[in-house]
Amino acid sequence: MTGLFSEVFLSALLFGAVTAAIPLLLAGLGEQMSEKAGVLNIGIEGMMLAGAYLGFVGAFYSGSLWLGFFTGAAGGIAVALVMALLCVRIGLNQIVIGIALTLGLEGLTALLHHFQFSRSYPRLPAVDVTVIPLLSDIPVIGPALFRQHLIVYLAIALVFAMGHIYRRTQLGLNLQAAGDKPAALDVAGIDVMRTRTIAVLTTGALAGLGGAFLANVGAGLFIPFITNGAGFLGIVLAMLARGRPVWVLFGALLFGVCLSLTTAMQVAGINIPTDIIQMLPFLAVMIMLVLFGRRASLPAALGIPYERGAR
Amino acid sequence: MSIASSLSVDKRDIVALEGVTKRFPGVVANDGVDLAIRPGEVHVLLGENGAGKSTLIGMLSGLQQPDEGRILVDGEPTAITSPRHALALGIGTVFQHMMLVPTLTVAENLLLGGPWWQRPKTEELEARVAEITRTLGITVRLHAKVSELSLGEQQQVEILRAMVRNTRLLILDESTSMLTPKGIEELGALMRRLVGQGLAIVFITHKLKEAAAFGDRISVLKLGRKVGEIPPERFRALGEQAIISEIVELMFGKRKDDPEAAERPVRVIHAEAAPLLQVHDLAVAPTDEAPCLSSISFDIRPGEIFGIAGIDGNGQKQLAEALAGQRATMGGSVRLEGAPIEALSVGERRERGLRYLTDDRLGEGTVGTFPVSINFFLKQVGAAPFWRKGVEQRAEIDKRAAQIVREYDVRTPSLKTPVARLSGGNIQKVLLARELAEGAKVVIFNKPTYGLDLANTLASRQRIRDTAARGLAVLLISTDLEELLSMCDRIAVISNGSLVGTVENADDARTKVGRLMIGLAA
Amino acid sequence: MSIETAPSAGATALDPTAAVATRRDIQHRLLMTLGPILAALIIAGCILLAVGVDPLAYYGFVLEKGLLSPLGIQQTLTRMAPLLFLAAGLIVAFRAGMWNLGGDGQFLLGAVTAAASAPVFVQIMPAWLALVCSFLIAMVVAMIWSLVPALLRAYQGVNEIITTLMMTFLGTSLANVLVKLVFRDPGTTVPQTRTLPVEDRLPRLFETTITSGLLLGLAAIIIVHLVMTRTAFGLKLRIVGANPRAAIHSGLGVPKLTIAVFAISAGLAGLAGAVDILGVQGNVRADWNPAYGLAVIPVVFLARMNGFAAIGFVFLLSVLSIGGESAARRLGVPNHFTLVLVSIVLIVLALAEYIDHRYNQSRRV
Amino acid sequence: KSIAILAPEEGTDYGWNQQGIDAAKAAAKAAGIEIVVAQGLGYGDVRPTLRELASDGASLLIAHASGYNTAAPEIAKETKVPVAIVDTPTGLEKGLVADYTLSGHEGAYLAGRLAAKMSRSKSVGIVVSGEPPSWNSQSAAFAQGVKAENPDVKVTYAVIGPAAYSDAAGGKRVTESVIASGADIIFGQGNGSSFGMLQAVETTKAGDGGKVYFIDVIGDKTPIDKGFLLSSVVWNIEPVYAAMIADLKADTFGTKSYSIGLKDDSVKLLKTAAIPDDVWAKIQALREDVISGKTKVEPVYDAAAVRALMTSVAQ
Ligand SMILES: Nc1ncnc2c1ncn2[C@@H]1O[C@H](COP(=O)(O)OP(=O)(O)OP(=O)(O)O)[C@@H](O)[C@H]1O
Ligand SMILES: Nc1ncnc2c1ncn2[C@@H]1O[C@H](COP(=O)(O)OP(=O)(O)OP(=O)(O)O)[C@@H](O)[C@H]1O
Ligand SMILES: [Mg+2]
Ligand SMILES: [Mg+2]
Repeated sequence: MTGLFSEVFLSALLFGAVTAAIPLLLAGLGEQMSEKAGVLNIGIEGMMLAGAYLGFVGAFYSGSLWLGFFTGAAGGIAVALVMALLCVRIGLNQIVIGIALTLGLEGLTALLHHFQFSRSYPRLPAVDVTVIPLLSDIPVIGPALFRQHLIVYLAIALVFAMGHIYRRTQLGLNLQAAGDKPAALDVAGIDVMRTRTIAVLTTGALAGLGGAFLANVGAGLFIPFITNGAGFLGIVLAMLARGRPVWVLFGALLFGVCLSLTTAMQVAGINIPTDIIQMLPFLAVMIMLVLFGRRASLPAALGIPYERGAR
Repeated sequence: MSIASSLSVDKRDIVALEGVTKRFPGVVANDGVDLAIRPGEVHVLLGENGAGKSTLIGMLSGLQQPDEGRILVDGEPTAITSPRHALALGIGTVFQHMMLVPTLTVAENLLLGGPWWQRPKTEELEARVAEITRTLGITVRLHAKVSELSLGEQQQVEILRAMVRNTRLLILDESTSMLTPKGIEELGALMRRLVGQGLAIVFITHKLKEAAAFGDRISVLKLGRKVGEIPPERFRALGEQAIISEIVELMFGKRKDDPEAAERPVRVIHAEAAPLLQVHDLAVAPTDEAPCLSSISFDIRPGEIFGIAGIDGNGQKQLAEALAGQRATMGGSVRLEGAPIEALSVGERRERGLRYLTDDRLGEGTVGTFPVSINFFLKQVGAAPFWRKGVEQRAEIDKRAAQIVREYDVRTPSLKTPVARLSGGNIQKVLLARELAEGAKVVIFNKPTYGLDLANTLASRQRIRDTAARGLAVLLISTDLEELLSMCDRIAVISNGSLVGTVENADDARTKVGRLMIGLAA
Repeated sequence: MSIETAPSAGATALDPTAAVATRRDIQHRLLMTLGPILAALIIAGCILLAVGVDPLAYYGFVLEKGLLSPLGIQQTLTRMAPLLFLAAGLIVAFRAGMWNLGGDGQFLLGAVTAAASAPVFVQIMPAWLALVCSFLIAMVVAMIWSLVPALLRAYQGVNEIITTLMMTFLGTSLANVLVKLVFRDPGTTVPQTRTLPVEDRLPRLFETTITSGLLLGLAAIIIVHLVMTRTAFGLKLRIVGANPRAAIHSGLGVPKLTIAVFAISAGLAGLAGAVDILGVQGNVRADWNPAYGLAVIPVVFLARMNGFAAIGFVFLLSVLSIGGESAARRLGVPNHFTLVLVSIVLIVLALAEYIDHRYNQSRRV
Repeated sequence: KSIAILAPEEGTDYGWNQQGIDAAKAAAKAAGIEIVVAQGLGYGDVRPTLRELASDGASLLIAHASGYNTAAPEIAKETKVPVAIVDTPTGLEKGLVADYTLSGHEGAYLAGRLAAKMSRSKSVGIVVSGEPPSWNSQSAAFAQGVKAENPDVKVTYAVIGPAAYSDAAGGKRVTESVIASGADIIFGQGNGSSFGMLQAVETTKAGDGGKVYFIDVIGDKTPIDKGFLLSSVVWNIEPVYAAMIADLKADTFGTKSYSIGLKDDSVKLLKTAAIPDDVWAKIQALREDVISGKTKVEPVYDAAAVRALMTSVAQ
């Protein structure tokens, strides 16, 4: 079995890990933004599905992946708009609306798929990659990491952009205040509703983009329920990351690598039930929580709608 | 008549209220209030708890809109629609409840509100803060997390925030309640300097002496209505005592001399009586927001009131929590009636008769969304006769609650009202009633009268004295030296987590405590 | 997650107007529930029209097949049993401020252990005792499964949303592993547990196909409601939920209460799994996961964690899922439409509750 | 009268559900009776639907999913309406319960022979989205076919994940990895996720830069093929249903298990343009051997056994 682990295969595994990680990363980054601003966004799975569906529709009919990413993000924003309206503006329960949106979009996208694609199952052509000179020549790692679609690099750049926003801009301060003590932000003259709305819409854009990536790059097609719980994983990642975008990246990669590990073990002919291998990433995270379970540092006002002057 | 004169729009008014009315479920918080606020004046707003003072300034700072009446800014009728609008109009407010983000630094809190796309302009802020603090004579630690600051420091940050924003009208809602006498004096001097620079100030307090000392004009609210005003001309013509008695008459309708200077009744404490509470060498580890406590030792005998003085944030809260069992200790012993209790839980200590009245009413003292009635029994859940075999006896609870409400004069629309909807002072009464309930032997009071109006302050102090007179041991933690001097038998001073000295409350106690507080030997 | 006191609650029992007030209150609540449902149906109807289906026919079938026909109502009532247990478990957790989102994992493990034990027990003891023992095992296993999140939350302050979600992913996989590798019925090629014979399952009610699990579920949720609203224990949990610092200050043993909450909540979820298996399914197949937990969460919130209201909403959910499937088949709409319908109903109900709340507040001035 | 078929997903998947529903329709049409299709029912509790269909007067309920084989016989006893279930040969009951255990393992064996003949890299892959018995038997038979044709051809086996039926992205990712490990023919089984496998095959080049081919199961994806479909192990369930209807009429329902196989072409290998005629001819010859019993293909249903087999052939 030694011969199995050729360079090509190893880099394909790594490539697969990255491809699987990107939607989780985008969802996690999005969720993190909402949570920072005090909105527990359980509807992220629905936003991803909207992004996946519209992203695919956009890419398929226009033939342009970029347009697909754009329509996907727009789809996520559209769902986020409903969430922002209901949960931020008028303060409905975030969990009820989040779950309702997820259920609704599961149904709606499946319905649309049924009428539109269930006879033809259209698929997109191969994705063009942006090759980064020199780096892409490194054995194994090079082809896996530096021959990706441009959007992958952008997603990773986004991690650092988010870090910058949170630590170095007024917006970062506003977001944190909106999550920790919205009343203080309000009396400082910043509209809490607007801040939270911006956060939720950004979440929608990122989740939609993640969904579009999943459909267009990850799968190359759309089928019902394609996200398969990726949104909920995004919520877990965001909470584990405690407000740090880099940790979302690490977490997403951990899940991606575990998925590839499953494949690697099977291809190597190691006979372990897949159910057990599938438990690995969750087990790893649980063990980390048991060993290093520090005090949770979630925003104080997470999940609580803000109403000015209420007491 | 002064009220009539303020009705006509005066060009000198920065802000004027005309017939402003605000209703909440079950109460009319403000009822046709007229008010004129002028530059160069400290306008003191007085009134009992729940009179509607905070509601009034809530409307000035854009948190709430009046149901009736109008607000004029610079003579123009203006609807102040949001805090942002209020800030733009030059109205800066320091609220009764802390309005800083605890997880951000002081500098970041001050920067909050800038254009969202910008980098926070820290250098600019530092320069501006340096300039302001120089003229105001205060110091702030710009790069400390707000959660690490004492309440007093936080209040200074809030005042500073108002100043950084070029405020024309500064509103201070009970800003002195957390300050030491020296801090209050400094704040007074600061206000004088500010009005000297042409600012207008609205100053809310329950302490009549402060009103008399720092004010130029006084308005008194009662049950949401404005019941009187002392204009500057009259104010200057009267002496302190005269002003105070006039205020008292406006507020309570009867003449009385300075009510705060009540005589300390001479109590006889049997020196040989065994101490009820003995604390020996108590130590508590430091945390992010508090210093460590080390070798704290004192005894309190039955009937004695033992005071702890000190600037806020020197370990008072940690001491109280360690005694109540809410905070882990690192060593030392605590004995109640001679029996060690340091290993007992909060509930067990309470059962033995140790009571703790917290200073954090909304944070831990009450469950804000629960009805007033239930909050009376928060520490007795499951106890007869309010619960029988674990089942709630609603009639029993309501009966007793109604009784307490009457006895302690809690102003609440109903027993079912969520306790957080009450005014600050009335929440405090709920706590007092709860801790003084039957079975108490040792009671720890942490700032028991903070935020209470005059009548309630006096009533509460009397209750504490009565408590001691019944033979209970009382530990009274306060930042208000007057209060300690008027109540205690002995006063210890806490500084940086240890007791730096204890003095008998005799004639020279004020100077001795004062010396201890600024780090000199008594 | 605040506990709202009802506006009419001011009237005491002695007050002669109280009865009138409650009747009007009930009328009002009915109106505020049926009105929004009607609105939701209209919105969903527009979607149906858009895909060329007659909404009236669709709703006709939903009503007939989910509610009005004898067969339909029996199916609906049977479907409610596990949902009621789950709702009861969530009420405990949510009132105590713990976000137990791990219901599905606890449900499945309860189901698997009940399915594994019952067929063995019936061979060695009377059927009723076998059922009782299986219920107990399911409950205990689910409780143990909740121990990790409970301990982490109680003593380490680790947020339970993360841990329960993780445990639910793990529990789903573990349930599969158990079915495939440990409890597998050797008699079938399909990986599933041994089947509990129909006659050994929970008895059916009267001459119908309704499982007596329904009664157990109703009992569970009513008991939970009464405990949470009328007893000292319930109040303690609500204090922990509404203000944990106040709970510490009041001398409540917060860590122990936290563990108790998780145990009760998970235990009820485990019972939900058991009642579904022992009452209806008879066995557990590999990869079976009805994901009831997710659907029940919004229901519990809409009911404001009130047990009686939750019963009503669970009933509604069951009618929609039973009737919706039938209507979709008859009219050629994909079954996925039921999801859309449920989603719209949830959102409109939430909106209506908000409007009602607003209205009440302005009226109370 | 009428018959009803219950399927877990929509009958538009070019696979299990579509083959079942289309076959039931055809059989009903041939017998001149009405057909009711209940599709997209999921894998949860189907008792309500079974009861309702029974009460609506169906005279046969076809429970077309292995997940329904506990519920359907129970409802049959309760309502006295005959049911047909899958994967339960021991569950027969006269007049009430019939079983049709479908396995395309004979066809999959031929597919394995075909793949081994056609593979340029001497390496083929099996990708599945889950491990239900009917897929297991085909995976195993495929691997046996490959080894029988040429023991030097490497077989790689990968499961996307438990219950990853709709994980199209996972299907694509795993397939790409398997291709990277050297395979140039993929034998794929999986509902929604099989479209992801197909996409991977279409967009990934084999190690030698040439095309990777896909061998499908159960359904016929020719209508949506872009030139990468090598073959498919197509199941034709219509004869089974027709036989059931006949048995029902003859009152012999529930006395035998129905199955499919190469013999009557109810299992057959799909001929596409990608298969050279000489290869096809050899495969046809092999088909005769299987039918005549000269070549024995034993089904392996158990997931652990399949994995053990794969480990042994991987060496
Ligand atoms: N948001 C609100 N909702 C309901 N009632 C309110 C609200 N705000 C204030 N009230 C009520 O309005 C009345 C006036 O309260 P306010 O806080 O203005 O009093 P205050 O004069 O500031 O008292 P204190 O000296 O105790 O702070 C009180 O009865 C209070 O319960
Ligand atoms: N007058 C009161 N005295 C004591 N406790 C009260 C009172 N009113 C409300 N409570 C507390 O608030 C909780 C909620 O009260 P409420 O009557 O609204 O219950 P509920 O959940 O609506 O129950 P139900 O539906 O059975 O009436 C009670 O359980 C009780 O703990
Ligand atoms: Mg106030
Ligand atoms: Mg006050």
